[in-house]
Amino acid sequence: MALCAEIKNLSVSFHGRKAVSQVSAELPAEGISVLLGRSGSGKTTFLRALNRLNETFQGYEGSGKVCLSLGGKMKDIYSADQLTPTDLRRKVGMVFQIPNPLPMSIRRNIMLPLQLIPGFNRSKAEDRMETALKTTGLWEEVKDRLDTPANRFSGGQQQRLCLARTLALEPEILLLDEPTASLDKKSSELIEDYLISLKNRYSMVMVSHNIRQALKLGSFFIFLREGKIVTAISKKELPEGKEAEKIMSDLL
Amino acid sequence: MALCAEIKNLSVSFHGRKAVSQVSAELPAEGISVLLGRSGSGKTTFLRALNRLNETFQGYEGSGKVCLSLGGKMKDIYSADQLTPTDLRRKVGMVFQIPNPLPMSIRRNIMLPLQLIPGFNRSKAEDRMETALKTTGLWEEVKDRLDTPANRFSGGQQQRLCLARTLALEPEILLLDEPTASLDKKSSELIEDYLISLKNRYSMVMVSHNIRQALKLGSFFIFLREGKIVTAISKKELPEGKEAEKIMSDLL
Amino acid sequence: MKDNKNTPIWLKASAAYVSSLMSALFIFIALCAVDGLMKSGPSLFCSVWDPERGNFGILPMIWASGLLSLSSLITGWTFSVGCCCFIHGFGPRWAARFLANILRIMTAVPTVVYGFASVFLLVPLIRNGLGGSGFSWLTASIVLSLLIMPTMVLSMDSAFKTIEAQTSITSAALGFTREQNIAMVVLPASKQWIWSSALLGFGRAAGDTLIPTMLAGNAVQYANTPLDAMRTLTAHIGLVLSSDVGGTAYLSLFVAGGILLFVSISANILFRLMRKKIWMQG
Amino acid sequence: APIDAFKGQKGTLDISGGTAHIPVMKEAAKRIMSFNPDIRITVAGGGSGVGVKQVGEGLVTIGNTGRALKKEEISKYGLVSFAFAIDGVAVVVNPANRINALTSQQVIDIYAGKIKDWKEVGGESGTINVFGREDGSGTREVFTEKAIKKGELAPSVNVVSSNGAMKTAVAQDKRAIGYVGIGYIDKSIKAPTFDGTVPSQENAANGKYKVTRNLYMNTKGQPEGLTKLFIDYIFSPEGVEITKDSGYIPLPAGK
Amino acid sequence: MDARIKLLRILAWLSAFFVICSFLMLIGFLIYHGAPVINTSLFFGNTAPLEAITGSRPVWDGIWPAFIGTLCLVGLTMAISLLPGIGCGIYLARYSEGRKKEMLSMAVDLLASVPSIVMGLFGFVLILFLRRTLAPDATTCISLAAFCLALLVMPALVVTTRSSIESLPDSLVTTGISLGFTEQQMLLHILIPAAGKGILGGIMLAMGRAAEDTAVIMLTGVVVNSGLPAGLGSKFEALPFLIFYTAAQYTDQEELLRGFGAAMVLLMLSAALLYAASKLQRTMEKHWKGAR
Ligand SMILES: Nc1ncnc2c1ncn2[C@@H]1O[C@H](COP(=O)(O)OP(=O)(O)OP(=O)(O)O)[C@@H](O)[C@H]1O
Ligand SMILES: Nc1ncnc2c1ncn2[C@@H]1O[C@H](COP(=O)(O)OP(=O)(O)OP(=O)(O)O)[C@@H](O)[C@H]1O
Ligand SMILES: [Mg+2]
Ligand SMILES: [Mg+2]
Repeated sequence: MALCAEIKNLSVSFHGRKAVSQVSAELPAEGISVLLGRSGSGKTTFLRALNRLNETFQGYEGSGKVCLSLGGKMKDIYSADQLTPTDLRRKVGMVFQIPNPLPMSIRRNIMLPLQLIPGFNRSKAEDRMETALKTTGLWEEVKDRLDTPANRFSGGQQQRLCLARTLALEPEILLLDEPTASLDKKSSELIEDYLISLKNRYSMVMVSHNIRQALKLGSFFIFLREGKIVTAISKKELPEGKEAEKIMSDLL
Repeated sequence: MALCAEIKNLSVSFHGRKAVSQVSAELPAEGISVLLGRSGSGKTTFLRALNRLNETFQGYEGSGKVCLSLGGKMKDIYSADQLTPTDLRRKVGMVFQIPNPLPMSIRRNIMLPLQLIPGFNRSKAEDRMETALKTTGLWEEVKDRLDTPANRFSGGQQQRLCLARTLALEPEILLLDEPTASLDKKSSELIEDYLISLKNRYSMVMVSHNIRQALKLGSFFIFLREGKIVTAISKKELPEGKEAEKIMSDLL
Repeated sequence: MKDNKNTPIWLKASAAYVSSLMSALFIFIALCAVDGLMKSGPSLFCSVWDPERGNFGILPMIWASGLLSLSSLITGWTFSVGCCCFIHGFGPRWAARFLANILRIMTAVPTVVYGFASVFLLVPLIRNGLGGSGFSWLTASIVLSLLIMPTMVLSMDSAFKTIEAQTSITSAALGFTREQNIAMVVLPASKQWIWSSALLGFGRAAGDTLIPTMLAGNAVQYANTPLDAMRTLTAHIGLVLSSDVGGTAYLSLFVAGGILLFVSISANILFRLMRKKIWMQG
Repeated sequence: APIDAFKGQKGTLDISGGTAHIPVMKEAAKRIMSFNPDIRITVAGGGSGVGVKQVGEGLVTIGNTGRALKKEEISKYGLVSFAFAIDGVAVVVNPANRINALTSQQVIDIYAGKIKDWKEVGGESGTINVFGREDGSGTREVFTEKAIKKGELAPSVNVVSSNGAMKTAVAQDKRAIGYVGIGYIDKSIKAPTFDGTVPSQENAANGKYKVTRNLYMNTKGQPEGLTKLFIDYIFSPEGVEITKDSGYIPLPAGK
Repeated sequence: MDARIKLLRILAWLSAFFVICSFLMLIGFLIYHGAPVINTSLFFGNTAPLEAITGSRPVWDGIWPAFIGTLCLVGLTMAISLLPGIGCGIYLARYSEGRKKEMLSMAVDLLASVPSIVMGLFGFVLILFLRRTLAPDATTCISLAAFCLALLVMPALVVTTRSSIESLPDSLVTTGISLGFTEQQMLLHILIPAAGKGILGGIMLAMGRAAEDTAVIMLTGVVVNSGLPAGLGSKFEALPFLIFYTAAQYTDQEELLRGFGAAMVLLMLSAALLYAASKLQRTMEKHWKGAR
């Protein structure tokens, strides 16, 4: 089985307090891997370990090895000579749990990261922006307000904006931290469908609290508790329908 | 039927763009009223109209009348002589969609608002803090980290902190903007149960995207679309079980 | 249905206090300047300053004041932005901290020390390296820009700090380097404060007395090359004040004050217009 | 009056004005206050103009000037002057300069901008950097009146605002020329002979060297009480000593 | 894009280089000349230090009175200017709108560009005016100097306070408001502490300025010798003026060196003030955040 990520003995602590400890896992390249666990169990930290974002926080200390499949090769992302963190983060896009638009207009929010990619082309970038906004269902709502500061929009709109921003970057791996948490059912479905359609193009790792959503999207599930992996299970190993839901909620 | 809120012809616009238009509704005092609607439909704006928070945003313009039942009397909250906005906001607590801890420690986050209430008593306040943290299931997780800056905690922890902060203030009316959006099932249930237990003490208005949760908690439902009310429906008028879910998701 | 924030009384009081003091000051300067103008009139507006022969021209000084304050503002401001960038990401962390501390200490370096030390350090350097007497527009401009930098950097810095704290993680996640975050996100977002710090710096540059007195040579002439000596209005005030009472020379001092104020007002309005325009564009 | 006169006196005496006076005033104040701590004497600078203004407005009791009062100053405020010392003003150059003698005509031409190069007066070739003092300064007044005979001053003359600054400028610059009070001359600057006379306090005192000025104390109306005692003290033998030590030539009272 | 960053990078390094080099040169120069003369006799002259510190005997030929005078002057100036300055900054940041805001902020900017010498002149004329009207005995003194200095340092205080409050994220205000804080409480408990670092920057600027300005105090009461300041209405000595005076009137090399010594002392005094202020701010922030 092709892998998208290989994690060995990953430990992360902040200010001396373990957030993730001694985690090893292998995430398949195909389909979406879903992280589940109670609040504070280390899901976000785990996710951030995949794009080296934990390092930007105060009091970080980490050990272990993380390899990601980038450009067809497995690369050790924590070894300096293979990849700079910046390159890594451009290739491994992340959507945050709490929407975090930059203090500028919608348009700039999406265009700016594109501009910084070598070989930037304005009209192509504009296209990408439009596509990304359409995918997240935001286009109709904001197309006449593209130059409004992003923080004036509703919570769900901001969340979708952040998703669109990451999608427009066309990363190789997508990290999604509860991308639909503050969205209504219809918008969630729109995005879920889109994620399914992307399944074959990108590797995706996502956090979800919604078991139904996890089952619908995921093909591999990792359960965390207090920073440790309780179980890692693939969809094939689960029974169909209601029963699966039950098993999963018991595992939480 | 006793009312907790009476809204007449409420319109709110930002920078000349309507967010809520010509909304009239009567919310019952008993039980929880739930706002539903797609992202950007004006739920948060509606909620903010109930504690006059909209006015603090740039470009705000509003009209209409909102009466809340406070201290046993119906009060027009927008008429200056009845209530200052500050008093109003202390009595009408709000939890935000996007967690907004103050940039200080957990303890200070909860204690600071308590300290500013006339007649503050430290040991009583500490008790209230502990109770509130326990209710939100946070106590065990943070009791040895009470003096850590709040923004270092996980998304769900922050959300629960904000809920605890509001609960500790013991408001008369609670406004909840998707309080469980970024929480796992267990934590959500803990909070849901708690909200149910509070049903008889406070009036509550809440936004939820989760129909199951809405049905479980709510006794009155308001559906918004593009700033207007589509339907307002009480639980009694709905059939039981699956069917209700279906009707509701069609209304969205 | 709008909430009129009730302003705490001490804020209103302090705003009133500050504005009344300022009005008193402005009225005082304006009155004195008008008085001076009435009494001395057109004799001030010529190019020769030679009190012994009854020539009281202050035009070259106006020119010098404008030239010196603008040139040092431009260099000082550019360098200030540079320093802010250096502190917040372009430089290695230790160097950044070092620079920040230096700038903080520099606020405490007395102007007279700058002037004093420059006479011994910079003036010979310029004289031997570039020629002239060393007391020149260039010398004063270099020191003046150094003098106004801490003021500007410190007032930009607080905005930089807050905005960087808000955006750095988001930017990192989008694959920005720290430099890119500063250049593309923080800098544009703190535009407003960068502008207002320029105004602060301009004020400091235009208002300084000691540096031009000690370093600019004080010759009353139109300085055309950076190596020429010049006398600014402030230096003129200082020079005349210490030596004369009454007479046209003394009056010229109040007119100089008035002109300085007038120039500052114009520069201020100009700045504001420019700022509005630039804001409209982006 | 000798210092004993201050016995049993009380009060404050504020002095301001000409900076050249400060060493004398300060030393006198020190002796008087040490003798009788009940007396408080403050000494400030500011320049001749400030001295006149402040004593005229009653802000201080003695205002010093490095030049004679102007008519309008006397009439406006009713001031009384006491000249107590002579200070010579000398043309100075950098010690590294070969020049050892200058004539008044050469100096006039240099300050008028007609002579621009040291070569023209017999030095090493190089542009002359001319330094002068601000107008109204006592030193400058003496210089323009007595050294260059009210000759023209080129606008390009650099202006410095004190004797110290002048000294610093000339001591730093091999091609500089300037003028300072004789008391300020030391080994860091050099005073060439002026029209053949060595500028020194002796020559100034015996009248050979003509470029001199008086230092004045001024009061509003005739001095009384402490003020009078102080002025008398300056003219007493002890005061004369102080004046001499400060580098000036004392003048007898009532001149 | 890349070009812009490259440009900025060059600028950043250039600026840092410029500042650091100039500063080190300046400090090196000062230390080279000033350090050898720093000793008790620089401070106290011939007076015994203990007697000088208790003020029982006046100090001659020492900078002690000027040292204390500067401290008093800075303290007095801050006492007069701190509250109104910060208050006005907050007022501009949060409570004024439209024309009023524009006018007031412009006035502050203008005030910033009033030359210090004019400020001193203002004080001088003010005291003349007072003598003719209300208080015939008023004279230039430490309070007048502090008052004029307060005017001088006000703009820095106002502008930095304003900018550090305005750059706080909006959500902070919204949170405070939603928790039912009154305006007053919000300011005291959230905005001012959160903007504390920036405001402190302003205070440092103001203190530095008050400690170093010469032109203002020259016309408003500073003297070459007066002993320790005897009260609010007395004349005083101050270090910057002492330095200025030395630079202008030194007669021999030794005197000049003492000037450098005084300059170094002034610098150290200011640095100590800054250090104390930032220490205080850190303690207060810790208390506010309640964090360890
Ligand atoms: N402060 C503001 N400034 C400008 N426009 C605003 C502001 N707040 C809300 N809006 C606009 O008003 C509309 C309604 O926003 P609101 O936040 O009420 O939506 P919502 O129903 O809460 O959506 P969501 O579920 O995504 O949170 C949106 O189009 C939004 O962009
Ligand atoms: N920057 C940080 N500094 C200090 N502690 C942190 C930091 N980030 C996370 N933690 C701690 O690490 C633990 C795991 O946090 P994490 O954010 O990974 O949880 P999570 O599983 O994402 O929870 P949630 O579902 O609530 O978002 C928590 O106890 C949290 O308080
Ligand atoms: Mg999380
Ligand atoms: Mg919302």
